Amino acid sequence: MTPLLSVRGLTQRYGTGCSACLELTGSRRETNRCPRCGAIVACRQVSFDLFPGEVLGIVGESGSGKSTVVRLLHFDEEPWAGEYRLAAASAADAGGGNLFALSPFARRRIRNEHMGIVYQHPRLGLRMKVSAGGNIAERLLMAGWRHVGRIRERASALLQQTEVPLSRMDEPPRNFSGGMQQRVQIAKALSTRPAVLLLDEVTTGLDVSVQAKVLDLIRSLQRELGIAMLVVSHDLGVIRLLTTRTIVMRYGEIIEEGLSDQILEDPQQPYTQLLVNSVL
Amino acid sequence: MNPDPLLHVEDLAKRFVCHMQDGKVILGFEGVSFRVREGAALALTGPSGAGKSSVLKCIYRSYLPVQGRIRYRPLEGGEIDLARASETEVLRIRRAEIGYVTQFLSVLPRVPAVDVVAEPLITAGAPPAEARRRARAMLERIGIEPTLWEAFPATFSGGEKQRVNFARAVIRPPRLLLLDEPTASLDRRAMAVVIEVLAEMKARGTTMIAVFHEDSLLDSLMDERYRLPSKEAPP
Amino acid sequence: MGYVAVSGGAAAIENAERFRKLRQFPAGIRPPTIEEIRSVFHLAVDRVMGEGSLYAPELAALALKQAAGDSFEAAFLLRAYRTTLPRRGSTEPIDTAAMKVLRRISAAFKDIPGGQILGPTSDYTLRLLDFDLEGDPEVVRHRLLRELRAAPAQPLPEEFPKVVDLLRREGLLAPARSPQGVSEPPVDVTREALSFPAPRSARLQTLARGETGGLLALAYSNMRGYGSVHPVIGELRVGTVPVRRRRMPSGPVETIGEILITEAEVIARIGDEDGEARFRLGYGLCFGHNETKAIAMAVLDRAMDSPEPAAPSEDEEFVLTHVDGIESMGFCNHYKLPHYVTFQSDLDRLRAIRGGNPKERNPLP
Amino acid sequence: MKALRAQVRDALRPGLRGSAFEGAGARYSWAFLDESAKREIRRRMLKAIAIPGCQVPFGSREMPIARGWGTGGLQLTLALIGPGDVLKVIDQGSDDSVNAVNIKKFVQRVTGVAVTTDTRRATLIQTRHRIPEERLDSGQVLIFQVPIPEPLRLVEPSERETRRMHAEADYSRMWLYLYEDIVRYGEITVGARYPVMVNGRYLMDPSPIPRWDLPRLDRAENLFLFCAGREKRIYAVPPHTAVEPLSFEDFAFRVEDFAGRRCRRCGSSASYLDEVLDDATGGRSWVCSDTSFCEKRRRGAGPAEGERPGGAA
Repeated sequence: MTPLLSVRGLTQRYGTGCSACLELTGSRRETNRCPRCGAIVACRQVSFDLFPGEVLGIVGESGSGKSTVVRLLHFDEEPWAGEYRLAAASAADAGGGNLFALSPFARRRIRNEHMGIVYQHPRLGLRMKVSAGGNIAERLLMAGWRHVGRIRERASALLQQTEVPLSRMDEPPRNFSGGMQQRVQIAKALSTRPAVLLLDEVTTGLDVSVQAKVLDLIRSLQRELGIAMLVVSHDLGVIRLLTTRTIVMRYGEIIEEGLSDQILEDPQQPYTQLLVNSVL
Repeated sequence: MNPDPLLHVEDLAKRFVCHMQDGKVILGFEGVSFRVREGAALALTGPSGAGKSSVLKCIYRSYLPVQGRIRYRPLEGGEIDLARASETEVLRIRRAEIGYVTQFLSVLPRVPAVDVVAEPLITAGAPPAEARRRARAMLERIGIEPTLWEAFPATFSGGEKQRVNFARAVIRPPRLLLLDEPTASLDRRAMAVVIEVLAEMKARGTTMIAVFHEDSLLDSLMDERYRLPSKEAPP
Repeated sequence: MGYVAVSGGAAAIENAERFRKLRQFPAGIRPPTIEEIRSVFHLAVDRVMGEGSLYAPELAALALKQAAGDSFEAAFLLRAYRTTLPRRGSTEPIDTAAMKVLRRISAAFKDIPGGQILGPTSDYTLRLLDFDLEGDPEVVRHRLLRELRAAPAQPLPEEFPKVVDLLRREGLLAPARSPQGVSEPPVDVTREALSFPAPRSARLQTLARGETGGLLALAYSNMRGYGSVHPVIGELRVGTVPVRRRRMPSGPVETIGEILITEAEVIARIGDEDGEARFRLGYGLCFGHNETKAIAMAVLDRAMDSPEPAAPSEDEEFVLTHVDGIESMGFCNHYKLPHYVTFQSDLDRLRAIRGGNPKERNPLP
Repeated sequence: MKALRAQVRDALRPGLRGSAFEGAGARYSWAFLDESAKREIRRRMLKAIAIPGCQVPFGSREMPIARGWGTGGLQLTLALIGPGDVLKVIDQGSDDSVNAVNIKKFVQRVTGVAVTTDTRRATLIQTRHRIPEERLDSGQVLIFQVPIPEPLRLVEPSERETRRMHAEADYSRMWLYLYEDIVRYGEITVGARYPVMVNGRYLMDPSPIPRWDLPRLDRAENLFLFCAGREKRIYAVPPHTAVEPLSFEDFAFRVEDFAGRRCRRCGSSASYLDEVLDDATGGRSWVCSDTSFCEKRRRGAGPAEGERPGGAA
């Protein structure tokens, strides 16, 4: 099977950096800060594939580099090194090449067309002062939609699908509860029928009952749309519920990967065992 | 029929390294070897703690074996070692060919019983209405009260949960079914229904590897038995 | 008199200018000479030189006279003159350690090598109207000189060590965020449009040309709480420095004159973002004697180095695009120009949407 | 040798010979700007013409008129003008507006060129807020004074960010602004300064001209130059370049509606009209914004009717 998304050697470093950064950081050194120059190696040599229709989890504590990986895949920042391919984008835009080598213009188009993202903080993914419908419209407008009526039809359908009352379509999300903001964010992310959905700690910070609803929504959308997802979370409950395969990250490195049930039932690495045994 | 076994387990071993207990090693089992013909039913036996469930989990790859091979012949031909195959391959085989019933309910929260049971059919492409119809029929057959069909299994009794679990695993008969004490908390009547359903599946060609709580069940359903070797004392 | 007569606009403009100018020649009054303005209103002259970004005291005094004392207008006149002057080259960097000090204080240390030199300042006086100024200037002048001579005098040293050098030697000062070698030719913001992040030379130039009140307002907002700089004035000095240049790239350095400047070095702690708490310097330097401007400039320079800009004064683009007095004054006043074509267009839209319930006229799905 | 130098100098200053400038302001260069400034501005203009609609930064000189009063347009005029040019300056369509008069007077003083109010006769037209009603031809250049060159300023204050948006042709936020406008008011409410796409690539601020004038920018015969002095940007629409106002398929771009109105002076019903309030009666009447056009029609010398812009409602 051809992977939908494939990442090789993804490495990100913040700070001046020196030649010893990679040598002196990582899981073995138990740090991501280079002791020589103070640079942070946020992720290092991260490689994985995401297959069509698959839900892949990335688990790790804060500072493990998992959110950096998502930001890099969403082109929110430039990587220090690495290759990134997207099957959906290869024919149309990228000629099968490394997406990181493309112009920001080309990357923006690929992102808009093929990727959706849901951030932990709705304010990162939504314009709080623009109507909920407008938030969805923005992606459609970027994709060249120029018919207000059709844009609103699509936005309504998405809001319905994500269980946001249509009566609130023309209201700005800043008036909404956290859970509803998250649902608008999901609707926005899905608007252009992306091939990949990136979910970055989407339930962190929500009330437990709201968390459950958001997770149920994501699960049912996944089943209906068969969309491939990358789920980043520190919460093993989220991983258990949503994912089939899981990557464990620590100090910027992948330390273990496997089927999600295997990671949860038979973790191999000391850190993963600690993580699994720490679940309340 | 293909003379080769559907599943050939060779010298399989599982050990757990507990890093949180200073690397203490716990033996799951070792030296396990057996074959299962296509369409046959094999019972795993041995004293409690012999590692019967662990063997099933290794075949399903919920556990990573440390040694040995699990040779499986997929429908599409060829052979795959489930002990070493990539996760993606295992997932593909799991989805298409292998079912697994445990005694513990690990299904999704906040999903009505009927949808829990219907899901494998929907995933396989059945229209949702048709899938639910068949799910209700299955729930009825295994004796779940119609009032519970739209309720969440998390609130069910142990026996009810187990039956929902069972229904979900068999609604779309897999090629290979792994059964880990599927009748452990069932009453006589429910147990009889489960056995009946399994017998039907077996008649239609499903291969089974099972761990049963009660020996009496083995004779009626199982073709062969494999007794796990006794463990040596850990070092 | 309307803005637009079908004809006669030209005549109206000319008469308005005559009317304005007439008020500068009031009956029976001898207006002050340029020299008088230059010496008596020397702080105003300094301010105009700074904001006009041309060190030319006579021309600044002339501009002040022409502008009837309006410092915005005077700086504008000086700038419009400056723009026509040829560029003959740039001078060597000025070494303020070699300043002939008129005034020099530090708020960071009580005793500083070389001592605190108060110099001419109104900082410690009561702001009471001084009726001496109505009297005979010669009499007051002699009295002041006599009193000054009675005070015990110490000869001033030629040079004073820089206070911040003491901190630097101790490793307490963080290095500049964007190090720019002195060999790099400085940007000329009057010849090149600003882009962001701005080179340090462009930043300091823009601030040095900034309008004193504008700089002060932004710097004050930061000090008061919309920002996080808690400044300590490491050293403030006012004095004259030699201006030197090379005629040829490899030729000798020649002194071509001397200018009066104010320099402020403000110290403020930065967070532990690099793992180590240190001080970082904010730097201000402007033409003439203008302490408010130099300090405000230094505070803003430091504020703009905030790692995560939150307040307006910490946003480099915000600060540098809004502190220029000539630009902001021009834009503010351009609203006096007629806008009736655009207003008509806006009226058209407003009437269109007020023409009925819009949701009914254009039902949205 | 000395004669040669003078000859070279004269060649660089094409207008110096025989101009009325001599003696008018002897301490300033011909056309006020020094030659290196003119050269630089012309180079930036060429770049702007080569990338239609793209804002090109330049070292905007400080002028003897205030920032915001046309220093951008004036710099382009001064950098382009030669002794053979005929200059027209308008403000709000009027040749006699105080600011237009002031600018015209200054250019005349530093160059001595001929000036005109007749749109057809002018070779260079500097304008604020209008495009003349009469169609311009390939020999004419229209120079706009621009207050805010950045069309995205409406949705994003930071220049750093808007530059990125232009580079990536990321204009969805502008479209979103228009969408929200429709959601809120049932109409796009942008009056003047309506954003346009140039050559299908750059979003451009056409300066605060009414929507009425936008169709004249599209595939015109003449060159349009835009300059913001305070903001230090030059941009251009070369001849025959597509200029399209942003619009939705179901919410079309509309020009100002003067249905049923006529100019009370020349009777035109197809020109941009100013609304005039009458002191005595409190009533209102309408007059042409383009004074030259109106005057010509009244003399019977001009076009019979204005050319109604395309897309008029």
